[in-house]
Amino acid sequence: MEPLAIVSFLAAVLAATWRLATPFIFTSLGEVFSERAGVLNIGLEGVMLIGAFTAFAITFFTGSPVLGLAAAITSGLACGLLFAFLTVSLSANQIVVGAALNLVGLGLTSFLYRSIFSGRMETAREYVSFSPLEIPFLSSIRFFGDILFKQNLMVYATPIVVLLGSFILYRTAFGLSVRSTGEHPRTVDSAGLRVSMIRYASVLIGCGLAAVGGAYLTVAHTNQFNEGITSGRGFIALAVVVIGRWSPWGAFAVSLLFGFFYALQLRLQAVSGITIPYQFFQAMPYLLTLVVFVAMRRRAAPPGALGVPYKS
Amino acid sequence: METVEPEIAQKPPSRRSDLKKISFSPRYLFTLGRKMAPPVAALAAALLVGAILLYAAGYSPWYAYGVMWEGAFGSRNNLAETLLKATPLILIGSGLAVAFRSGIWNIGAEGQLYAGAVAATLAGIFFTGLPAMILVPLVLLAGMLSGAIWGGLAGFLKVRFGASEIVTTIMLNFIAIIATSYLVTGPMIEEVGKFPQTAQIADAARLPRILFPTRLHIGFLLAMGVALASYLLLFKSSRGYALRTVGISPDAARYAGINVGAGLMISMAISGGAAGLAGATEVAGLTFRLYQEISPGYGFDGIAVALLANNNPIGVIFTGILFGALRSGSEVMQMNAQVPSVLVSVIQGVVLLSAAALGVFRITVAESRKE
Amino acid sequence: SGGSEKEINAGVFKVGLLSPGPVNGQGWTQIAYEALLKIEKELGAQISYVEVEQSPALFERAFRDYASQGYQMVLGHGFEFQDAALTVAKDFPNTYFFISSSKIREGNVIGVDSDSSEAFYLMGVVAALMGKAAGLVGGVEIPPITNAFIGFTNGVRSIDPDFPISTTYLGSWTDAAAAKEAAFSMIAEGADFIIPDADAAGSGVYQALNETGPGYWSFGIYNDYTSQAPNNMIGNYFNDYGQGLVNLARMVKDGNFDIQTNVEFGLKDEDVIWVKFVEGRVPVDVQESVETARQGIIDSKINTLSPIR
Amino acid sequence: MSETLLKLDKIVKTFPGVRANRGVSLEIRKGEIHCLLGENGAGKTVLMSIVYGLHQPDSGQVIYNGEHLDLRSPKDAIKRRIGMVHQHFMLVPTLTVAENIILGQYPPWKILRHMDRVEEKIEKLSREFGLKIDPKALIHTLSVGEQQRVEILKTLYHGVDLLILDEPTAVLTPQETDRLLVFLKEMAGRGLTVIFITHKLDEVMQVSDRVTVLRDGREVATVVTAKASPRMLAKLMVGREVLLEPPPREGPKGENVLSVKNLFVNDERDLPAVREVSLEVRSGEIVGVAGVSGNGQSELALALAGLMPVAGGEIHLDGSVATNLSPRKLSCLGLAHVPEDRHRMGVVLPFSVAENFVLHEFDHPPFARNGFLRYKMIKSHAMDLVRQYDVRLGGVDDEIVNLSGGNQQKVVIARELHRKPRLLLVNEPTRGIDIGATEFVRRQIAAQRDAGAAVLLISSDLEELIALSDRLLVFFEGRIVGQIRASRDRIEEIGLLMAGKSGKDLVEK
Ligand SMILES: Nc1ncnc2c1ncn2[C@@H]1O[C@H](COP(=O)(O)OP(=O)(O)OP(=O)(O)O)[C@@H](O)[C@H]1O
Ligand SMILES: Nc1ncnc2c1ncn2[C@@H]1O[C@H](COP(=O)(O)OP(=O)(O)OP(=O)(O)O)[C@@H](O)[C@H]1O
Ligand SMILES: [Mg+2]
Ligand SMILES: [Mg+2]
Repeated sequence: MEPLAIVSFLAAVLAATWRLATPFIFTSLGEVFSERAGVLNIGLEGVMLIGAFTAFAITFFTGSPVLGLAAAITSGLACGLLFAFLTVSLSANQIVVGAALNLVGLGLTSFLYRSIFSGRMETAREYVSFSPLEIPFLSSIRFFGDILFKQNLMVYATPIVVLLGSFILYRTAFGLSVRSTGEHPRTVDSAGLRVSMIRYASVLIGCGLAAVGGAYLTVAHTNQFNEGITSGRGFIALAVVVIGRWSPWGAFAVSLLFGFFYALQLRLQAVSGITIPYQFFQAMPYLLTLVVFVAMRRRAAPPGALGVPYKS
Repeated sequence: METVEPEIAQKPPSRRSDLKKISFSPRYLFTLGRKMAPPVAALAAALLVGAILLYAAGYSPWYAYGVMWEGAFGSRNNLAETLLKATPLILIGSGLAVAFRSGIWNIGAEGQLYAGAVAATLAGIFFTGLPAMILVPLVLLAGMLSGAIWGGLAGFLKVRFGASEIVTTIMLNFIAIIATSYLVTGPMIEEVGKFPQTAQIADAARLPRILFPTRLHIGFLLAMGVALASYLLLFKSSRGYALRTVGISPDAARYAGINVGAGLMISMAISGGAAGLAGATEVAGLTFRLYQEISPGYGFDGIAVALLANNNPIGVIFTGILFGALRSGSEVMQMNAQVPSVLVSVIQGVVLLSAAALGVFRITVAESRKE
Repeated sequence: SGGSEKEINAGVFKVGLLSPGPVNGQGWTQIAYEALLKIEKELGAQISYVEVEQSPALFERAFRDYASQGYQMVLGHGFEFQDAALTVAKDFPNTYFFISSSKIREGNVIGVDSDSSEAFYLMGVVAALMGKAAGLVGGVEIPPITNAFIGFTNGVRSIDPDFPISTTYLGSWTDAAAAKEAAFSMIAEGADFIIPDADAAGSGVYQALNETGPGYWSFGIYNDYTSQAPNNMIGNYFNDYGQGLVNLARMVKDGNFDIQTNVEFGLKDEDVIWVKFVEGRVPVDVQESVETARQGIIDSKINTLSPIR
Repeated sequence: MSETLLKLDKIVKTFPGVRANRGVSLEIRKGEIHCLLGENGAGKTVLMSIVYGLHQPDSGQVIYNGEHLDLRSPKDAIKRRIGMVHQHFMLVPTLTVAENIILGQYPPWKILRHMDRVEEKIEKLSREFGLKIDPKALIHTLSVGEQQRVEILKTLYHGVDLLILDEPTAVLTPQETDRLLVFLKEMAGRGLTVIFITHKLDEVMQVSDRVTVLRDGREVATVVTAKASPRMLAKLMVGREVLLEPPPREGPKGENVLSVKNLFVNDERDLPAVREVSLEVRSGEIVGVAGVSGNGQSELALALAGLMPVAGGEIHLDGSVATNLSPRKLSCLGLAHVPEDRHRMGVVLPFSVAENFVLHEFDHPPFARNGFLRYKMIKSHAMDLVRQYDVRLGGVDDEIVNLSGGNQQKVVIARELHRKPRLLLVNEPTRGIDIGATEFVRRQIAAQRDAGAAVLLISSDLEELIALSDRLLVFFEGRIVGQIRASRDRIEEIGLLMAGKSGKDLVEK
């Protein structure tokens, strides 16, 4: 390829990267908070699905993706409340409750989708979603402008949300208490803070953002719901948190990395005349991510009290 | 503890002392009952939630559940189908119980099941000619080994590079499933028809059936055996003592002269092997050939099954059958009451949730003080 | 359960469906479900369906349950149901087992295939005449999909041997987001005709075109999807599989099912498979070449599945 | 200074299965240093946790400055200028000193600008009170002593009238201990009131104005220190005479059991921790290792026990090479090891006491036969040892976590000693356990010596070293800087060596 072609190729792939990374960014950022507070939530997949469905349903009936998103967040918070109540107040095993959330998320959304939308499949896909909006001037930059500045609101939001998240985590009293709770809850307790409150808050943030990540799929990236539309993204997000060393910007970077591998494999498949079996491309994102992870020089240790319920 | 059931008393004395601990003496049944009480309550709660959903969606809960019960236990055949679904769950669940007790979070049973299914199929296709006496064990062994290797890989990455098994097993799941899809659409695709499926395995490779005319095969007995073995391993053997020590406190384990790395590898291999065995029994017992989606998520249900049993392999037998019954019952429920079978996932999930709420999974002081 | 119901519903015409996925998922699975409803409506049959998770282990059981409950006709909606049907069929000689997208015929197990390759051949012709490059987005690599794509390619080649075609498989029937990005990639690669065959995920492609704007074309697959990308839809490929099955079911019901081979719907069955262009999108000359191709196919002068070098 | 600051009235606190406090009453006067004495599990920590708001009493009253206190959480205590330094430090290892100190100070939404000002304030305090510390340092990089300084600074930063210290000296070196005691007296002079929990009678005598002795959840007496003697206190505590000096060795030293030549060991961060150390321990003698903690003693112990790789040099055990052998092999060669960190290494907390007794031998006969555990054997074995070493517990099936530290330690000692080791490696054998237990443990160690074992004793308690050892090796920065006959009148010198103060190394036989 001559340079020009390469540039446009890159630009296109990068744009797709950003779009594909967005659900991971939201979800993993949230999980960073709850794991930093010592709560491991493997139920992200389920929460994402619930968020995705709620956003879809509400948008479908109200015609407003904004309302849909708000509803999704609410549903996520509801999941968080349940999760926190069980794991924090009743100190139930976090893995158990997470696994349960996955089951409920899949079953409930599918069940409701059938009960509410059966027979309406056609209409069900016709509503406005967050559509791409052009940023004046910037969007007219050659290659990149056209692509990097013609995304939808939720995609643009990602760096801002991550910035905010990292500010809260590292620059506020709340963030300090979150980081302490995940490492050494007894200390937090003896400092007169309520470990349970901090964990509730962090879990709510986690599930809320996971729901946003799910909602993105149904009201921004596409405008439709399919059963199991998240197709494993919740689990990837879980891995992203670890590889991203439990830091907001780390999660952001790793999400983009995975998104890039995914965009690349789709693009390579699209290049006509390539005869390699498509499964090789499909496996690429997971394989490369795995390799990157294993090869990583400095891997951070997980929060000291991760997964351990606290009893004063 | 002295009341020993006759048929156990007949066992050779040497093994008796081991077996007695899990013999169904009244006292054991009593403690068992105490153990089972909360899960039963959890199930009740879950069914209630399900009923509410059903009612809200305009179905008759009574009728639906009636049909579901029928479908799970109503006839010899339905019972067999329930046990058939329980088989892979019990296999996977017992393996995961070992892994979880050793403090390693193997999320990769699904991928390990696929690895096992692939190897079993290969064995079943290539080694025709061999008599069943040899071929059946060979096929199962192949599945088990390849599952163990796929799981052991994650164990190796953890021990050698300190790579969190949660990450590696998740990735290895995706890779195994995609690889299978490649094999059945490419190199291993059947000659005739050219559908994305392998040729059928040799007749001699198929698991004998044990309950005519149903499809129930010895895989089920195998699963019970594996559960029992895992139980003895974990709680009655010195190896199990070592694994549990590793799971609770690696430092104490090293101090005790236990090889922690080996422990992790072993438990990953064991749980992987069990999952691989599940893949093998699916192929050799039911499908007789490999497809793209050989498992409807047994690997993930297996996690729930193990946890619901508080990582006790004996408990896994019960929780496995429970989940199996829910699944097979729900299919019939859909056929005859037209209730979407997805409802079952909700019920299973709520079973877990309420079990958690009822504190089935007790938290020891140690955990709560561990810092 | 079987026993009791037999008495109750003696004499009723009962049709069962084994669906490989959610019956309300768009595309493939939906077709069978609508067929079932149609059979219920037009023949007053008692219908029932079951979504077997994608696990062959469960198929045999579902077949057996239906047959033992006296269902006269059971449809396994996908080639993967073939083995199970063959096993069960022996024990239930007076039940008809129909298997979608299969070419089998053994006693009462009958493969039913609606050959998409013919319709896709026509789309190929249109693409080659009107476009610069084509992209095909498939769900999973299975015969119905690969055949359709072969048909498309043959159609293209019949016009322009080196018209570029690229193919992408998502490895999923539901991941619309991936489908959308796949379409974007193809657009970036210069394709202006992009056609999905990916079940529910497929509509991600239409959304991509809709966002990219006019000048990029696609066909609705199995149904009218014009509403999803009003400016991009050049036509719709209708596949009223349901109608075809109704025709078969009627024969079964009236006890005069006398077809000796497997069943294969094609452009020849005009009430089952047809392609309809959106008003004023296709120039007359193109329409004419399409028509010639259609005739050629019906008179089986053209083999849409002829292997591609 | 007779005015009452804190009054505890019939405090009762029970935990599931345990009655920690059974109606304790107690008066603390403004400006006094008040010691709390008592055996393990006597209820000291729990009682103080109640004053600090960590636990709420089932019944009884806390009266502070004449005001009725109903403390829901430590916040309330901190608000009333009550500070507590916990036995297990309450510090987040991954955070800086400053972050740890302001933790919980501000409302959640507060934005933490100006950490620099916080750090200034901390520096000012540390200068004012002579508690040197770098506010920017990460906790896990600090020595135990420094960490304790941080704990104290925390309370000063919040402002404190009543300071509670739970076994503060358990982890300190003599120098650090002296510094702390001096500091406390000085603070008391400024009007600070101090409650001081310890197991070491000499400290009590040295620092306190009054002493209260607790026994199984009740106070048995409160006495003015000036009118008390160690013997009497010990008697009050244990209910009988105690003798902390075990009988001296009878019988001659034997042959070399352990010999170490030019040993080098690196710590986790791979920095040299033990440098060119050579030493010998002969059968029938106890060699003590003195040193400020963090000078390589822990690494030496771990290396000898096969738990840390040897970077250079040689270890010989009974003549055979023991360099970089696995713990398993070493214990076959006759090594027994009482580890420093009981909770992390010595015991498996959720295991039963019986299971803990076979931590090394779980797969040997008689406890295992062809791969299977034999619980009958394991239990009877446990019962024997529990009887021999009088471990106080409900039953051998109890989870060991529910034993008090002293009894946990007895389990470890029993497990290690009953194997009749050739080389006994003991690290901090009596840290944090009461004198009753301490006396017992020391006797057992001496008994091993008399039975012909070679004993290497590492301890931060100089008293203990002198009471038990024949020779003392003084560690400084990973090197042996001195070898001294252990005796009371050399304490000065030893202290100097430990602080690296003496010019030249000093060696004597
Ligand atoms: N959180 C708790 N839950 C249950 N029991 C407890 C708890 N805390 C303390 N105990 C029990 O209460 C009793 C008193 O414990 P406490 O810690 O006050 O003893 P102590 O005097 O501090 O002993 P030590 O000298 O070893 O520190 C012990 O038997 C202990 O097992
Ligand atoms: N949450 C708890 N549940 C049960 N027992 C507890 C709990 N917390 C503390 N204990 C018991 O109370 C004892 C006293 O607690 P503490 O924290 O003072 O430890 P300790 O006894 O002093 O042991 P060490 O001195 O080694 O820390 C502990 O050893 C432990 O056995
Ligand atoms: Mg204490
Ligand atoms: Mg103590």
